[in-house]
Amino acid sequence: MESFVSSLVFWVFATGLVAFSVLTVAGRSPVSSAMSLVATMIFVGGILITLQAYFLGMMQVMVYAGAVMVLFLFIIMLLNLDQESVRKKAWVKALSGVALCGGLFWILLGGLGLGQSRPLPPVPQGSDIRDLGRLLFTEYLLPFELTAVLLLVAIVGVILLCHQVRDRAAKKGGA
Amino acid sequence: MTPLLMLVLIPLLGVVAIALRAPARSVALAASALCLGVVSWMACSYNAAGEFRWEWVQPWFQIPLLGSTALRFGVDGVNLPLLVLTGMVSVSALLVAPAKIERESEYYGCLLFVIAGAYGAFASMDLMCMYIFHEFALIPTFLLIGFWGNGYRRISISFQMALYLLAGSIVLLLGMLGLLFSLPPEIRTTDLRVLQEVLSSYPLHPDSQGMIYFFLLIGFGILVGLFPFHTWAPKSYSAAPTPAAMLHAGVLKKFGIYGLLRVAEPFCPVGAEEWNSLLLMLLIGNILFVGWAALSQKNFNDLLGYSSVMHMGYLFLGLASGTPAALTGVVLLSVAHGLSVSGLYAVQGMVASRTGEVEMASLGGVAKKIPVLGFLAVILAMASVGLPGLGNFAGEILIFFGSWQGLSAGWQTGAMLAALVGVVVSSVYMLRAVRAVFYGTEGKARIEGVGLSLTERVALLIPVVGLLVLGFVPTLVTDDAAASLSRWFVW
Amino acid sequence: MPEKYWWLILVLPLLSAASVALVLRPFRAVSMGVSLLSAWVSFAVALWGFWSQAGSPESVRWMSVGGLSFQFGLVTDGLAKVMLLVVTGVGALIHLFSTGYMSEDPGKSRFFGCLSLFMFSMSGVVLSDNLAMTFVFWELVGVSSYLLIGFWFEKPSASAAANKAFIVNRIGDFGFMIGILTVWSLLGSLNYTQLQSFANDGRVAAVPAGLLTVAVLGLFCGAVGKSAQVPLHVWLPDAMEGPTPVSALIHAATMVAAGIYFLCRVFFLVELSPVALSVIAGIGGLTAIFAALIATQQDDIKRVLAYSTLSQLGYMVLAVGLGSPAAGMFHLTTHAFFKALLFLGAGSLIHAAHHEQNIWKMGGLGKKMPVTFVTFAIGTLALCGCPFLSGFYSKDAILIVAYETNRTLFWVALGTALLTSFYMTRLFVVSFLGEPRGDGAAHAHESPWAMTLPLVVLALLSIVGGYGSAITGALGLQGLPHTHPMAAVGGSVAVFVLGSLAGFLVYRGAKEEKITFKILKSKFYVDEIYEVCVVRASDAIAAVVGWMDTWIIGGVMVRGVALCASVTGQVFRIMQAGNVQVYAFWFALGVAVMLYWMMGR
Amino acid sequence: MIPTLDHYLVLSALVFCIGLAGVVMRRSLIVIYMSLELMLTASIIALAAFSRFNQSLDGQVLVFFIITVAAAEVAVGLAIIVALFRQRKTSHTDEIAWLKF
Repeated sequence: MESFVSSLVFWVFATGLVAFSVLTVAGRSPVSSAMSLVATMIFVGGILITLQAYFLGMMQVMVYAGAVMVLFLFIIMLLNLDQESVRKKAWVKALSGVALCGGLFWILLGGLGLGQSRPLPPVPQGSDIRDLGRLLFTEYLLPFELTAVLLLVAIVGVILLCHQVRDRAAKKGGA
Repeated sequence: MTPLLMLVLIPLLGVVAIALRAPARSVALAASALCLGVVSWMACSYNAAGEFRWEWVQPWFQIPLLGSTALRFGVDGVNLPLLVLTGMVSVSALLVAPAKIERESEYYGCLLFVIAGAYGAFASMDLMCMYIFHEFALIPTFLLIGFWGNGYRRISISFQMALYLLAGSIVLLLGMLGLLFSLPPEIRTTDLRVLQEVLSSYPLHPDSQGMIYFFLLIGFGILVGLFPFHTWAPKSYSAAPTPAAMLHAGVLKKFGIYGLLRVAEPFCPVGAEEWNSLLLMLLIGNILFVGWAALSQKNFNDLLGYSSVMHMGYLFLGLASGTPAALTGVVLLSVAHGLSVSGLYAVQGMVASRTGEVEMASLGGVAKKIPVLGFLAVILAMASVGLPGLGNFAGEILIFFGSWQGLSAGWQTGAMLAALVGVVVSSVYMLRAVRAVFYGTEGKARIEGVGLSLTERVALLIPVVGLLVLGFVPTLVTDDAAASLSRWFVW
Repeated sequence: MPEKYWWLILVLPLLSAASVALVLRPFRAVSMGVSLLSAWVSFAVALWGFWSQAGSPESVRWMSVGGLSFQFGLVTDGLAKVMLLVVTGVGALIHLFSTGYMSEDPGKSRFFGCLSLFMFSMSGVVLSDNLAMTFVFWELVGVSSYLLIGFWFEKPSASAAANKAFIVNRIGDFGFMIGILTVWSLLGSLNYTQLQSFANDGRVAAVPAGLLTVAVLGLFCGAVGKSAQVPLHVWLPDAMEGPTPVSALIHAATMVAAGIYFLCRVFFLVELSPVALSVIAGIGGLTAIFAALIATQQDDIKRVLAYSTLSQLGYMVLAVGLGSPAAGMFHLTTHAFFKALLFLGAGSLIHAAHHEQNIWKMGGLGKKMPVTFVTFAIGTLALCGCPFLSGFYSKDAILIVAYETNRTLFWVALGTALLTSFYMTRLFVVSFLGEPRGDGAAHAHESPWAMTLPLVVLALLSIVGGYGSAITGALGLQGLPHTHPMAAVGGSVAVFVLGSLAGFLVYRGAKEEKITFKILKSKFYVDEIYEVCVVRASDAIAAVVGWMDTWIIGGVMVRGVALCASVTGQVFRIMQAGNVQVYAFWFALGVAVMLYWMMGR
Repeated sequence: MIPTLDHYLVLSALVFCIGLAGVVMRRSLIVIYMSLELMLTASIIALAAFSRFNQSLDGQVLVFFIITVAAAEVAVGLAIIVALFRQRKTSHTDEIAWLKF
């Protein structure tokens, strides 16, 4: 019985995910695509939950849906971007884009080796947040520290980019 | 400190002296005169009947695959005359070089580099060393044409020449590497003498010989101006300043012939046999096609360029037939041709500096105004046409008799007839040029600055005396050359 | 050790030429003296050589490589001695004559330098003992005639004539070299004595006839070039641009005779191929009649004499072709004397009439210049074949040989003899008798002794020349006719009388040209034909080839390579559209293709 | 229909291609960035599925790192867009083509 429920949940989340991702890509205004991206992130969190990766699910929802999308919305508002005007020869680009992605999807399907029934085994003992933390701080300590450095660099980069812009504006204003 | 190393070092020291603000022209003249002294001393004291003398080996750098490449110098009957040619032409070229010229030190520096490269190329007994010195001499010629050349298209011409010759050198390098890599690794060396002994006892595989010979032929052919690859030569010589044209047409062009004679013919005899018909066809093109193209030239400078390319046909005829007499004729004719072409370019330079005009239609009456120049120019023109009593004729007659022996097959005598027709064609265009420029009354171009200065007279006397000596006593060159060739080739 | 003295004949003129060229150029008198001295001393040595039985000195090695060796030795048999006498004798006389003729010319030292160079190369041709050396001196003679014809190089016509002479000679030498190479490859040696021994012991007969004919015709082609036979005769009339002593020395007596001398020298080869003999005889006869016809219509005194030389050379070649080199050589010797006399006479006429060369502007010079008048008369009579003069005997010998061997050529020879006496009398009558028609001729006066003395000496030689049995005996050649058939001798005398009478009657007191044949006056349009189908054609080919060289090979091939390099550059440039998305697209496409390829689908 | 590994892989491939389509087709930079995020989440799904399938936590650690990297990347990306917008007053890709050769 509970397997029926979990499969139902999976399908709901999957269809939701696909629908909203199409919406983000094809959305008219940036705000609507931002909102549909938030929904996609939430559905991905759900999918992770069905895979019994609870911590990651929560992380996904919080970091992505929360922080990243807020940043997007903030930028969209800051730059008050308008509707995207349709260019004259847009269909060429759309057609080639769709062809490319269809082809790539078809190739990926071929490569994924579907058809062998590979049921998901039950989750073994000790695969919860504690083991994840231990793994993180023992085997993957170096990458962990590197991500810290990466984030630092990102912050400095952002300040550098935006900071300069303001200086020039001030000087121009003053001159 | 063997004399050969001195030959290469003196010009380079001259460059250093020029760099240290020494008066460029006198340093260059002193250096080339000193080299000429060394070369003539070597020529007089060379009595080894074809043996190698003054050998000198200095390991240079180790290329893992190519075995030990070293600075190997050595002299025998074949490259001694070419070294003497380099000495004479370099002195007369520097005598003709103008005293006041903008950026004088770079100008004379480049000339000295060319001379050092030529000496090195002819003196070296090592495959790679020969190649490197030749490249060493090409770059300054490119600069000389580009900066101090004449004519408004000289920049594009210097580029075309440099790229063309580099392409030729690459093909040549392919041939050389093919030659080296077809040897078993343990005996793979770039020392020409060891190669010669090895290859004469057990030669390479026939079809690899064919391939190697083809690349060497086309590579050296481009450097010399073999028929379809000759278009760079007349343009770049007419655009070059006189000393550069003299050095390049007179000396550097002979490196290709020397290379074919030293490397291609002896090491791949089967290949030579295989490509013989191609070479014959190309040299017929060289003699007749370029000959008739020379007939159509309106400009005295281009005419000399085409004539020097055409005479290369005879050298190739000698190489194609491969008999002892023909090959000795090739050595003698390349020396004589070097002298006559450089002399004619010197004459052209003097006429152009006095009249500022190169088109033959508007020249004329030079012999009336400057009798000495007319007299020497007629001698040089007659020499290049092959008048007996002057060096070219002795070389040509050796080549004709030698190739008549060598080329037995029916149509090959056709190549011989084409070469003989070439003699008539060359006399037609050379005499027309002499008549247009020297005889008759003064043309549109005024001739000022009458009379040849002493340096100009000496500059012209060097090739004229050399040609007369070669004409009357050719055994100076032919005996030693024949001895060394019979030692180097396996007949 | 008397053999060594033979070398003097070569070394002296060479030294004088070299000293004039290098040192003596500014001192005109000294250079003239040196060259005169060298000419007379070598004549003395030739005379000594002729009487003494000195053998030839051993040969000097010029160059030797492997099997091929070039020696340089002297041949001193009868033929060479006679020819040497002629060359040095006439040369010395002409040196003396030119001291007078060129007295006021500024370039005099250069002239004498070139004359000495010519004497050196001509005696070299006579004395050399192998084919290669003959070729060497052959070309040297060509160059010295180029220098002498183009002596007044300011005159464009003179330099053009010099070029023409040298190039036509070069074409002849082209055939000559082919002949030498074939002889060498067939018989393996170049030395005359060796070749003679091969001919005697039948080795030459063993050679395939076709190749032997090619060899002999090649050698004959050299003679055609040098002795101006029909196809290559165009340079001789233009060579009259040179000073008159040059025309006398080179284009009458010595250089043009080199061809015939060489044919006699290699006659042992020539006679072995009957085809070649008939070709030689044919060309000789054709040249004789052809030139005689043209000579009748020429107005320039030197052109008339030039064409008459052409026709006499035709005679000699005819004689050799008919198998009697002795008659040819005999006629050559006598012809050298009276033709040199006629040319020098014409020279003194021109000198006196202030460089007037057109005979219709001369006239009445007989009274003013008695010595030239008498000597010129003797020369004309000798040339026309007046009995008891040298011309008669030598021309008669040829007529007899022709009569005995080839009847058609006999009539051709007879016709030429008729024309010869006609145009010579025309020349003589118009220029010497009647009243002076040009102002130059009006106040002409006799030339100085330096010019008239050689005329007198040559006149004596023209008279005595015919009887000199010593000359014919010394030749050592076969083929001199012994019988004297009445028809030939009678015919030649009749023709002489007829021709001179006709000439005298037509042109006595004539003011301008009576009979005009357009075709003859313009020399059968040979020059124009050559100009169009040789010179203009080769210039057209040259233009096409030159255009092809600069545009097809230089342009298409070289520029083509450069062009396709830049074209590929252009193509790839279009891909860099600058738009980020396009890059992303290409990137994704690349990934897809790679995946597709990796999975080996 | 119990969801097996294939379902997850197909899902992640689908989302990846949709993201790619967004990057290639849309003209405004912001939407391109969002589709970029989509492609990243597709990889997260696949990783999580494999970690579940192989019963090891390594996949999940990797997902953890992807999330941090994505965050840093979004920050820098948006800073660039802001700087670009201030400089050129536009955020449409086809107007940003000054690097054309």
